[in-house]
Amino acid sequence: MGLFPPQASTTAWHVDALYVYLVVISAVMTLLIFVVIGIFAFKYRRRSPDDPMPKPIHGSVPLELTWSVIPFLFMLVMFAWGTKLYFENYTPPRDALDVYVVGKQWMWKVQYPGGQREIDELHVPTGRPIKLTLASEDVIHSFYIPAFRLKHDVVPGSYQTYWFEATEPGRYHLFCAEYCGTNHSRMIGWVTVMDPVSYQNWLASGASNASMSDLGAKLFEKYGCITCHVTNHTGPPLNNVFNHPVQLTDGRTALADEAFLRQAILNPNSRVVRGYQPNVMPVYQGQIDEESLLQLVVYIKSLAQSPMNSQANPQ
Amino acid sequence: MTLAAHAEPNLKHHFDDSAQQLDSSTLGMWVFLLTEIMFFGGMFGAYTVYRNLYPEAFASASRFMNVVMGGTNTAVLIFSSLTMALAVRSAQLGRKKQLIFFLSSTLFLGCVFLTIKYFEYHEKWVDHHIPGPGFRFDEPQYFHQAQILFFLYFAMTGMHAMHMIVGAGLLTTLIVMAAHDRFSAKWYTPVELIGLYWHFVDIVWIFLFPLLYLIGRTHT
Amino acid sequence: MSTTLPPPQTTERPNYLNVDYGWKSWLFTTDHKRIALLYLFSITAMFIVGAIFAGLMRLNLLFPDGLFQHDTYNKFFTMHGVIMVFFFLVPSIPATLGNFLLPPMIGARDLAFPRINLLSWYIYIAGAAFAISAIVKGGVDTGWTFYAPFSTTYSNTHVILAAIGVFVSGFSSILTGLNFIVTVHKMRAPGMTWSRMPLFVWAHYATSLIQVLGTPVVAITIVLLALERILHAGIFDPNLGGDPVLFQHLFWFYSHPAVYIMILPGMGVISEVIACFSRKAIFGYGFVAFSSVAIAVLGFMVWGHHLFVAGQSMYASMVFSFISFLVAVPSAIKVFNWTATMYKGSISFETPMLYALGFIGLFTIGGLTGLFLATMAVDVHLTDTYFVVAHFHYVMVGGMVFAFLSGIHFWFPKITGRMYPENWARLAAAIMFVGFNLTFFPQFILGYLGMPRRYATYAAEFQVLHVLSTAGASILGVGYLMPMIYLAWAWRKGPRSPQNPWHAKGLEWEQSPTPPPTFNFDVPPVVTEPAYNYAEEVEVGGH
Amino acid sequence: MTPEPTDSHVSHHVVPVWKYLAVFAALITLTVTTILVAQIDLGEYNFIVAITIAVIKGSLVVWFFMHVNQSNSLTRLFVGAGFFWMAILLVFVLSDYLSRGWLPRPIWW
Repeated sequence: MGLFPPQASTTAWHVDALYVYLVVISAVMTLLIFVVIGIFAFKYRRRSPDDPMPKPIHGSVPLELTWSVIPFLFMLVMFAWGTKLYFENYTPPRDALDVYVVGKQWMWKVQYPGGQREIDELHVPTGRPIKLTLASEDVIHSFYIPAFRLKHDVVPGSYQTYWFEATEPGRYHLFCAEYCGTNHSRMIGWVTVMDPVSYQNWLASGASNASMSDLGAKLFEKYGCITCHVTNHTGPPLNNVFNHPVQLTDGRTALADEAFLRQAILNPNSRVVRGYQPNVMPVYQGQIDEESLLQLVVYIKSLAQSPMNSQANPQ
Repeated sequence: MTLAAHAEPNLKHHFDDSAQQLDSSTLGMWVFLLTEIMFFGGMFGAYTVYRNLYPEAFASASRFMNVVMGGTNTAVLIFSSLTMALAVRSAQLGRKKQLIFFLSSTLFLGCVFLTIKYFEYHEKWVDHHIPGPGFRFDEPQYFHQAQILFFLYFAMTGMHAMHMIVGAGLLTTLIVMAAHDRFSAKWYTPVELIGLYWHFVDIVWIFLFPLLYLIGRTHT
Repeated sequence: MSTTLPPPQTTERPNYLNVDYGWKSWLFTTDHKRIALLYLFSITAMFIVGAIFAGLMRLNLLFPDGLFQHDTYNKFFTMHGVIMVFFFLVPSIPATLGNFLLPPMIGARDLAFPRINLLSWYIYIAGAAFAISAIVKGGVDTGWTFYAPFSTTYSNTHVILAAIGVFVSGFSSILTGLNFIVTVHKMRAPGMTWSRMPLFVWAHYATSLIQVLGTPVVAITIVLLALERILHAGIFDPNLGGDPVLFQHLFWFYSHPAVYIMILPGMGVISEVIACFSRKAIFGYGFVAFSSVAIAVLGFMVWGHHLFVAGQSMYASMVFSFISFLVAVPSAIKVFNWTATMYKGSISFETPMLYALGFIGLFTIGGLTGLFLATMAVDVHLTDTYFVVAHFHYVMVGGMVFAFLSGIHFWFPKITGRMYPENWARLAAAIMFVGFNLTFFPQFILGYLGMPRRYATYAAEFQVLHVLSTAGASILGVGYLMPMIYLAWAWRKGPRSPQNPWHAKGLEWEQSPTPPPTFNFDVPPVVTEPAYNYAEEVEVGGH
Repeated sequence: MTPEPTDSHVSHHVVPVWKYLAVFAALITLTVTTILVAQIDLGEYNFIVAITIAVIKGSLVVWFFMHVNQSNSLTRLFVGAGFFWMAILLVFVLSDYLSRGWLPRPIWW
């Protein structure tokens, strides 16, 4: 086995390159220190107990500055490079395919917008950016795919996201990286990267009757959301809300992303849309599990893209 | 290090003179108060974060803080700080009776504070505002957030009250020591140090009071 | 220095060891030297317990499917972490060598508050008792980091007992730090200015600042955690409106600086040893001294680099990343200055020096791999993998433990009045160096390959590296056992040490008898020269 | 024997009683003020006013009752350090919470 895990995402290359930069700098520094110490240790070894006392050298400010500034310049490169890559890795492109993941002691539940579901498996095509939306049902987990050089903690109470674009078809490890209890080391699975054609076939073979947004629409009726948000307008209309800025009663503006929608369902009064009353919508915290919640969110997202619905509500 | 220096009765063997000993004790107390700042600082940090996350809920929950009791307690504690400062002054002047009077007043005021605190806690108990399984809140949408505020309220005021109880114990010791003529105008370090501690506990309350009782009161 | 000392005597002169006998003379002592020894034995006992857990972990990891139940393994690594961090590493050098040497090094008769010093040991023992009782009652499985909401809601082990142990032992650490700060400020001998203080003292001063400022925060965090576990009021529980990331912030506010509590005193030891065995003043004294303080201050502003993938804001992460690189600079300054100290020295290679050289090498690797983890995009891949495990073991074992052993050997004659067997000691140092690298170097590779930490079982392809690591651990274990045996032997039977066997500079060697009397000095010391003034050595004591 | 400047009796000045009473009066006045101001809706300024008054009150206690006005610079340094470190804690923790909602900008390089 080599020193690198397989490179299977567009970013893996970049992370490896930065890693190699770090290894080279570190190796040079380490060698430098080792060699210099070795030379000094040999050259200036005490040959007999009566050797004369060496002359004291109290230091040199130029030297101190040199060995402070030069390493720091290399570190600035590490900082800039690492930060750039980090921001890129956590800023999903707009055209990314969505995949939704729920972590639960001790399994990963994956949902695709088309309604396909898997446990401890993730299937993705090559050549398309994939955006993961991560939620946790219980404790903190971490969705880690070494071949993509990416992970992110899955923090209960919030949505965390990251994105990647797979490059090499194959099967890769999927690990939970944040300790989550007894079977933490069994909370593992596989990521299968396929070429786009096989991926379409795979999606078709696993297709269920209802897509995520269909399921969400059912929940929308079941929980009575439809009454206020569509029928009698006591709640803000939800068409064309997703990914748009929303004016709040406290004067602030928020972007209605997935996290906002999640919060708006679970704790509606934490941020109230301007023009609407607080304490009208019931609190759904503890009433709805993460998978269903994702379906609702996906449904609301779908409203933003459907022209028919947006006509129904000019906003 | 002279023999004369060691002849002083309250001088510990490893110090050179009483000046060094007093300096060390005072600095030690200040360093201790430094740790106390950070100890409460952790809770102030948590408070700041949650207040920032849930301003509405915190405003709603602070309706249930009893400003009359809290305000009275603030005044009581400030008054006790005054008597403590006067106690230190009496010690400086070597006035034993005055010292005992002011220490006792401080202790009494401390007990008044704790008594009022008890009634306040009791009120919270009656209203089911103790965080945990029995917690109730009249605005269900703020139930959880309000519970966090009450959690912080009890953690912060509870820790503060614990410091008060320790302080009361220390004051009692001082009174006994003073009654036994242990202090003089030349040596009254314990009075001085426990004074610092008492004032610190006062300062913590000075910050707790607005944060827990006042902020967000005007919110409707 | 002009003070002449009596030649070593055949019959022991009165010293802190023979001044009194019996268990009472130890358990009620206020002598900082005796308290240091109480600490030394206590932390060694805790180290052995922690090391046994480490051994069991390595045993489990020989096989991809593990050897023990998952829960059992989870308890192993938790107890290993809790004990090693809070009950060995944090008190290790400060409470033993620091306690013993800080007063004589600055010319004081004792620490400023001897009774508080003893109290801190009792508090430590009380904390340790809670931790041990948590083990005896069945252990804890949260990891030493106690992350919420797992620790508050989901774990059904003895979290509260362990938490109380950590909470209580924290106060022992605070009191030690407080004592050191006041002692350094107020108890220095005439002429012992700040710029003449040994770097060991500077390092301990910086350490004490962290102990005093950081520990209370983790203490209150642990209290909140325990309350949350009892009440389920939601302060760290997202289902009840709390934020689990807040726990991580408060926890790492202490626990990252705590890493510097562990390494700074070690750096102090290394400065003393390198200077002595090179017979040269430390190169760039001022830079080394101030770098300790810089590390202590900057170290408080970097904790967020533990949270790069935890849901922390990207912008906050960026700031934390930048300051993490900044804090690497003073560490690098130290390494360069130690190396430069050897230049044109007169270097000899007794055991303390071997450990010190080992320290420089291993700490360099440990420090540089820290840069990998400060680099955000690389940290995303490496965090929570074995790379992190390897990194902090290079710093804490390769750094701290090596420095500790260096110091223990260096001052063994001072402490006991006897010499240790040099050849055995050198052999042990070599074995430890080999064993250590074999244990932890493969873990860097494992980490980059993607092996997550805290896994009881793992994918078969990682086995080779795990077997190597376990093999190294068994060598390391032998290495650890050797000093325990030969030092115990030497304490009873070793040849008597001369007053200053290394011809070292410093008040503790030159003006305090070996072993020191109860108040450290026969004649109150006066300092007239800077530290490490080796060039003007007057032969003292002698063989 | 200590090399630093020390003042051997930290509170060698006996402060006249009227000074303590004046500080006390100021503290009580400020307490009443802060309670009264809290009844008026000033929006976010309520918070600022309350904290400012608390800081003033705390400073009065530190400065006069705790005799920092008579203390040496070392004591003042430690008092300052306490508040500085608490500021580190609050500022850096808040730096996360306040910037979490920021949108990831388009990459600017």
